[in-house]
Amino acid sequence: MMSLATQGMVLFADAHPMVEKITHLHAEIVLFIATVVVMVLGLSHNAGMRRLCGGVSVVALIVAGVLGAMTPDMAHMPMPGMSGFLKVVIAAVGVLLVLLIEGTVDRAYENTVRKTGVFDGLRSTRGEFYAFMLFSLTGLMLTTGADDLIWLFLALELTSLPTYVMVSISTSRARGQEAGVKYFFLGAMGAAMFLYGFALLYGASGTTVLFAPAGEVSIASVFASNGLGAMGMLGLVMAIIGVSFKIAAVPMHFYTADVYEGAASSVSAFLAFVPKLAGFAALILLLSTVGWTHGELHDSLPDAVRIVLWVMAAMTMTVGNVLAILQKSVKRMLAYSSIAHSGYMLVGLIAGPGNGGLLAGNGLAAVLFYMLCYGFMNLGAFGVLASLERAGMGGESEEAETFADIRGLCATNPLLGWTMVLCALSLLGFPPLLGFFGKLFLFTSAISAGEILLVVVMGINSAIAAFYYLRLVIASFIDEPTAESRAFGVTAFGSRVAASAISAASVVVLVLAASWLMGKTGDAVAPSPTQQVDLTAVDGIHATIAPGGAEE
Amino acid sequence: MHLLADSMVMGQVTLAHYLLLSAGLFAIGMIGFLTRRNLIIMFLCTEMMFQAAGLALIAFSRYHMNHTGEVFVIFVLTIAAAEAALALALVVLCFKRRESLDASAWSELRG
Amino acid sequence: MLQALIVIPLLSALAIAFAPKANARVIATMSSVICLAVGVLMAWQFRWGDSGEMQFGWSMDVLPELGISMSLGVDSIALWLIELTLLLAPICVIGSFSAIKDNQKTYYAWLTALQAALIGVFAARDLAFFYVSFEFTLIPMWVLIHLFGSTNRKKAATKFFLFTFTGSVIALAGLVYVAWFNAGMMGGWSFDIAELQQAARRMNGTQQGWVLLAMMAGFAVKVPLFPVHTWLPLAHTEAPTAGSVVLAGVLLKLGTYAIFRFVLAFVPDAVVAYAVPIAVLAIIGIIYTGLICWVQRDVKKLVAYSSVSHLGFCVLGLFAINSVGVSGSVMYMINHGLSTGALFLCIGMMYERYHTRSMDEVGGLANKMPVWAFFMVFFTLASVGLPGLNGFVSEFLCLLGTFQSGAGSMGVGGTVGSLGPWFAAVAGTGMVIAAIYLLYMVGKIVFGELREPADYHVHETLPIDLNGREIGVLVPLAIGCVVLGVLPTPVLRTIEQPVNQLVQTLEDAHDHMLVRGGEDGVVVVAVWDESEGDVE
Amino acid sequence: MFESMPALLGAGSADVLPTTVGPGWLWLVPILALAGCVACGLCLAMRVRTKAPAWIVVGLLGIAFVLTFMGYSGWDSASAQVVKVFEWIGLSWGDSAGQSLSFNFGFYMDGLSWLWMLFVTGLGTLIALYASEYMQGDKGYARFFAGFALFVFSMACLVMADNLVLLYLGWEGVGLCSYLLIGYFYKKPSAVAAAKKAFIVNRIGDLGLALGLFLTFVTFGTVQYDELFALIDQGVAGDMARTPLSEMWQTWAIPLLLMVGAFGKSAQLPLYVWLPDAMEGPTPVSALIHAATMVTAGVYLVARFFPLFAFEGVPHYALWTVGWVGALTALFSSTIAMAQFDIKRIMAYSTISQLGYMFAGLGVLSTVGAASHVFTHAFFKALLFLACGAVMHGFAGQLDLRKLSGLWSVPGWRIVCVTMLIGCMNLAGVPLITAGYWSKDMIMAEAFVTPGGQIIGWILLLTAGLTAYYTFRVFFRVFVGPVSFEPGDEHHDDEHGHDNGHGGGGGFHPHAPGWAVNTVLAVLALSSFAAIGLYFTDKPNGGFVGNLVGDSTAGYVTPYGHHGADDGHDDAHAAAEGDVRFVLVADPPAHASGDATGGDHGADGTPDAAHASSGGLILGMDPHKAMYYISAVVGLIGILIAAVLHGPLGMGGLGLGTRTEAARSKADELLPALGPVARWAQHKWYVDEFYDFLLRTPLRVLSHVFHAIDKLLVDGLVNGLGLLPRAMGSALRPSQSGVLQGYAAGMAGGLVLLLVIVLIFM
Repeated sequence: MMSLATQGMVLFADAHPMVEKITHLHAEIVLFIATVVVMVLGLSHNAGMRRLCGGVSVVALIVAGVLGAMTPDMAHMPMPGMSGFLKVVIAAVGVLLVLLIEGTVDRAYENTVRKTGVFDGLRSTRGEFYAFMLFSLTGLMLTTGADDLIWLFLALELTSLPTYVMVSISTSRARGQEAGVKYFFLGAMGAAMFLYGFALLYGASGTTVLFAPAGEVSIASVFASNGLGAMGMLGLVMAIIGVSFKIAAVPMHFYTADVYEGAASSVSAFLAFVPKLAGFAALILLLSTVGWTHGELHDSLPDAVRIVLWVMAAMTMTVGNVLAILQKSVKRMLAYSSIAHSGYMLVGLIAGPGNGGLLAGNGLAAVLFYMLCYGFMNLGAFGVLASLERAGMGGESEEAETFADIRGLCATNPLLGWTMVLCALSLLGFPPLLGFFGKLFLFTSAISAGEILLVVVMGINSAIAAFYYLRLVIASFIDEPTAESRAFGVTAFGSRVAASAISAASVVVLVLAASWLMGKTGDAVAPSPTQQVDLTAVDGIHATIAPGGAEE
Repeated sequence: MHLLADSMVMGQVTLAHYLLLSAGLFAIGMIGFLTRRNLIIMFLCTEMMFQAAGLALIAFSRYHMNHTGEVFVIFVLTIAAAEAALALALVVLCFKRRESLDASAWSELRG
Repeated sequence: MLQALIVIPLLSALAIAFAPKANARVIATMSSVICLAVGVLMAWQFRWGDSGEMQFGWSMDVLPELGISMSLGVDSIALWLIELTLLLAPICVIGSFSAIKDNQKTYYAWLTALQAALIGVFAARDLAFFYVSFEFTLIPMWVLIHLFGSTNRKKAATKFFLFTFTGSVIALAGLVYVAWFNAGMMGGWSFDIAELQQAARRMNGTQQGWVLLAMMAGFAVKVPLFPVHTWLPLAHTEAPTAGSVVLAGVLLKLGTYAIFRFVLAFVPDAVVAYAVPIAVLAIIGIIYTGLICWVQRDVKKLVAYSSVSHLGFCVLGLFAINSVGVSGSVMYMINHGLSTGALFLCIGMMYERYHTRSMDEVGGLANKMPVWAFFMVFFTLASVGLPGLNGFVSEFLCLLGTFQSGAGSMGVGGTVGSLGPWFAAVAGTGMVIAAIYLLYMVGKIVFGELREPADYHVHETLPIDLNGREIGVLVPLAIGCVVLGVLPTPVLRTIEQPVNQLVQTLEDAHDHMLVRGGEDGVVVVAVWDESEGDVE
Repeated sequence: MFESMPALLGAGSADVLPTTVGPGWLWLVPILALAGCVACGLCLAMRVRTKAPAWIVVGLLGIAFVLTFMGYSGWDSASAQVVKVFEWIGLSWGDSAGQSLSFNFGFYMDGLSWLWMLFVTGLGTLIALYASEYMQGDKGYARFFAGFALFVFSMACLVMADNLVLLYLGWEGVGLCSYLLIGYFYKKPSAVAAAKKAFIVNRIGDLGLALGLFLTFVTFGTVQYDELFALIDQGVAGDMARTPLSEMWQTWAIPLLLMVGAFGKSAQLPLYVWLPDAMEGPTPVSALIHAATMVTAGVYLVARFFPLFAFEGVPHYALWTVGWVGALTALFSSTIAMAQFDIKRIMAYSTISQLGYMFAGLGVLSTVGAASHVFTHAFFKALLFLACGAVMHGFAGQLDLRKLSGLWSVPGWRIVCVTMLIGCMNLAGVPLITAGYWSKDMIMAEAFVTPGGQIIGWILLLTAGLTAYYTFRVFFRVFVGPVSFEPGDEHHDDEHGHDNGHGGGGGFHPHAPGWAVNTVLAVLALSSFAAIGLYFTDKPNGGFVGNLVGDSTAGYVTPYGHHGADDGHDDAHAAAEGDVRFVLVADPPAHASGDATGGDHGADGTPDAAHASSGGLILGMDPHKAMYYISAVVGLIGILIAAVLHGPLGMGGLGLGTRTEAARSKADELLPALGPVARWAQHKWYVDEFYDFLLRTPLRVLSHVFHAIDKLLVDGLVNGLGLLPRAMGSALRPSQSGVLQGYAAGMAGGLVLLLVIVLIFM
């Protein structure tokens, strides 16, 4: 009993920082409130009110974004600014996602309502759909600021659970349910894996606190002083593997194509960004507990972890790319390419923050930047698919899906066509589009970390990727429209087109702001002052590894 | 301190045993997941994996003599409950469409 | 000035895209002519006395975080290549008037955009900007082949794209490595070519070797060098005429220019160590593809293969690492652009009339198209390397440079280097082979009894022989061939300064190697052995 | 280094000609020719159908000849005139020696250049005049003259060049013109093929020349004649250490390489095969390019670089090869000529054979003999060709000597016949009255006095007999005897639109030559006599040609050797009755007792050393004297045999001939006795077939193999690499079976694998 009381005391003693934490969560709180509002609005008998769901979500996201930008740094985190930065990114991409998701559910039902004038709240899913989406985004935001394993676990689950539902209800076709089932079951298995990993991490360190202010016990501090130990290592690796389900990395990638294909395009776009970002944020946090302070030059992860990530990265890129080549469905192809892109980003994780203090060598910044680029270009590509529909079986509209469906898009619909072309080229990493700079950033960081072989693998993979991205360009730009592809018209939901077009524009325009954005990612992953001291200790190392110096 | 001593006095049952049990549970869950075709059973297997982790957490909690692990388990249970709700809803939905709970009935998406 | 050369075509391309169809070729022509005028003005204002310095400098920070800026500037070599590009641009545009009937907007827009990218490559003073331009050339070319090529165009375009893209991504790795190395020394990232050049030279032998391999992986594809040349015949054959002209005239030179600018200047030690294997590849290319030319039935393919053979001389000259060879190579870049570009134009004109390029189907056209025949023979002779025409000067200098290279012990005219008389002698057989296949071609299609395809009928708009417009696009090239053949010295003198600066470092590297003994050389060579497979 | 050149020159021996600045207007000579080419091009472009192009070219070439003559008259013969027009290729990469190259468009005019220029422009003018009639009515009239003028330009560049690179320009330029003019009748596949063959075979030679040029540059740091010959004169390479040439392998290697070029251009074994085929071109072309001028470029090159070819102290591989190849070519091609029926081809083989004489002459150190023969040969061979051309032109392309007979008696053909006879006499070496006799003698005599040269001498002597035979075989069959002819099958109406009435056998009227043709033939015939006169002017110094050669780079050898040095010259002079100024003989000991390498000349070349040391006496006489008689006898025997075998029955009352019809002669009866040899000779010893089999076919097969390799292997590899990702994808695809448990198994398996990895590396 005594101990319990002590523990309680400790808990209460922690209450003060807990309260302080609230100040970091304004954005999440706003989103949560919006979630509730949306859920209620969705049940309104007034069609106009129901239609407000999207608007409210957008407003909430904008507010959340602004609040996120104002989030004070969390000084005890290894990267105090990351959460605030990512919240803004999430809000920005989130807005586009909301725009894209407009009209995904309830279309048939709304028509029925319009005809009959009778509304049954039980049959409407609009409210939940938006709510789930906002929930997921909330979870994502929470993930970025997690400083405790429990928090991290909950945030990750909050990100994922709604998406299971979204996938299932995004389309009334059986494929949606199949996708939902696969996603859910495999996701649960992945969750179990990282949960077990978390348990082991806790076991190894005796605490669930990932990071704490100096002088307090945290997993990071325990690992720093005692080393990982076998259990810590196993726990960390299991956690990494489990979390890599979110980013669709090999070997947890199997679900990706099926789920993306089965879900509506807009939801696929959502899946390709939100869980992926959550996964990368979680990985960054988890890896930060051991830190990139190992190896000969004190700038890499522990060997075992590094090798695991290395294998995963190489495999992920390759598997994603080679499978993407074979696809006939654009959605499926984009799904596999999404796997490949995770592989690229894993390279940045391996590179870590670098030890020269130079932004170009900062792999984590590169990951964040790439994630940002990927968010836009991927959204644009899926958005084009979501914007094209034709009347399908049973009066339900079908979205464009295969290469044949988008043939001659530039001719029939220049806006969407060029959106597709630009996004495809950017995904390919073709200069001077945004994707190229993302990839270049990863290159510089990986080379700085000495991962030259991985860079070459990445280069070859980029070339393989050209096989299928080029097909996308050929289909939409070069090929003549066919009767089949002409059957597809632009969706009634203008916001989808807008979202795609904005993404495509971002792919071009953000190049001009790339410098600023990179600076921001650099700030976001800038180490906390305490750790900066550690880094300065190894600052001199760069001079010695500079091979020119070594020569003399 | 004495709690640690207590746990020593508890006899032969040590942390290692709990961990073995939890690992076994996890393995059984996983194997079950892989071998059973029924969606509900499969879901239960994932639950088993969750609980394996929960067991480990409690054991560690005891071992480290703090309650964080136990708190964690409570959250895990909550999540598991949420997942159960989700799972059952999904299973019902699937059953409605296919009249079957066989997981392999859902393999239209592939390649 | 340089900005204008990039901006004008880009804006024109946009204008073409949005202007009515009828205006497309007008805008394209105007844009290219204005650019040419700017080019002439540039040549006028260029301080030829300081031809080794970067002039018309202009810079704008783009990504200071990565040290990337959009820096422009040209030395005399870049300027000459820009002038070549500018000269070919209106010729390509005007030369396409009758060939392109459908989809004109797309065609001229991309052709014009391509020009901007090409200028960007030559004008870049920043490595990243160079790379961006280098890569960007792919898209317009790809579109041109894919949309306006002949029967097998899709395969050709895709192969072209994938081939060069693969190479250049690997090259990017090498370039970034250099930038990283520089960052380690300077404490800040930069892609400034001059700065990187200084840094790269301080890399040790092994590092330089790897960087060289990575760069060559990209640039050799573009040149193209022997084992990685197979995209070229296909792309050339399928490309529309103007596409082939730009491809042969300028695009291939991007590879040799990049080798000159980055491989030679950045990693001199590795160049010295690798000169022999690369020269061997170049020589194999010269002879092997030369012989392949001889059995072609498709005249365009023949000329395409001949480009591979010819560019072998160019690479050989570069790796002779002496002034004669390198100057010869630079001249080769210009000359090959003129003569081979013109050959492709001639073949295009024939193709427009006969819709075939097979030497089995057409022949003896001198009987019917004497004017065309004159130009065809003229440019063939320029290509054969007939003294008095441009091809000779460059081929001669490349071979002489190769001969001199490493012949330092043989006499006062020898220089340091790793090649030598035997290389020149073997490569020289390429001269004979060139005569064999080019005269074979001329003998088939120009001379002999008139042979025409069965379904031949006179073109709706074009006369039997060349019309004024067609003559008009060929004449400037012919004049160029004669002028550069008779008076190459003014050009050679202008490139002397930058070439000699570069050669000086290469020579130092060579001497340095000798002083260090085999030690580093062995390392580099060992590296090469291990990674031989990777070069592909 | 070069700065110090004048000083060195001043201090050096007198053998290298000092240089003076020549008249600046000299550039007009080639430029006039070029202007002719351009003017003809304009005529072509403006579709001028008149004879304007011909008159332009004749006029301009005439002026060029006059200018050349003026230049020659103003030449002081004691120096080489140097004219720099502009810098053609210039480049420098440092300030010290050998760190720059500068190839000028400039001229180096010494005796050799003047000699060649005189007959090039002179003959050029004459033959252009001939062609103005010969080519009349041809569609490509202007094109022909454009090529013609361009040829003269190129030849002028070749001969006048003051450096090797400009010579190379001329060298390839004449090759080009040869190509264009052989392929003049571009509709004829055989003409196109012949043109191609000529160019390609020449290119092989050119490669040798180019490599020789490179080696020269590397060795001396310059290819500028004045600098180059000054260095050779001093016997040093161009480096700072002034390495003696006698210690450098380049000293014998450079001539070997240059020699390859000379063999190609001058149609020597084994590169002679293009010249007979070159007869596909219009006859004026054959006369000018393939008989008189271009093919002598090789002789010019060797003569020009004679100081290096005959450099004392190094093995004379090149010189020796030149001599032997020349002699063998002479014999070999005359055997072919004996068995041919096409008169133009016979002339072609005789050209090769005579070129062989010239090379043999060079090989036995008789530059004067070689140059003299070039000079005389230029006139009489041009004459022969033009006469044959007139026949061909008149008889609708008929060239078969079995189908032509007795032209003497056909009205309008008398001048052709007479001039032909003069030409034949020259070629056959009819004693005393023909220039050919004197120049040929010079070479043969020299062969006998040169140690090791006796066998060459005998070969040449034998060839002289054969030459006389086949030459007069043509004459006796075609120009005398019973009148009988059938027209050729050349219905080149579009080429000769004006030709009246040919085609049908019976109604055929030969088209007798007009004034221009006759004039030119007459002038040439007279010139060949005039050449004798030139030979006897200043005879002690080798005559006109000898004088010129003496005042050129070919006139001396090296100050260190015995050849050509003043004392050597005196010896030779005394020994040889002063026939030749530069008898580049030496006393035998000079060869025999030279250093080990120098001795090669004597030891290697002569199986019979005793013979060599005998001082080269023939029949106990000095060879120069003896040769007067021997060669005269040999030539006359040849003619006699020709008369017996081919002469028309009775033949002017001499009772020698037996031939009564056009197609057959007594020789045909004797042929079976020779077995297959005659057939082989008629088939040119199957050399073309042999080359086809040995070179062309394998190369062609190789090309196909390469093409296949390129398509299948190289491209296949690339395509395979391209397919690799696809294949990997296909291999991985089953993993995406769509079955939930399969995916789960994959995930679990991956987890286990990665954990194993961790356990390994932990």
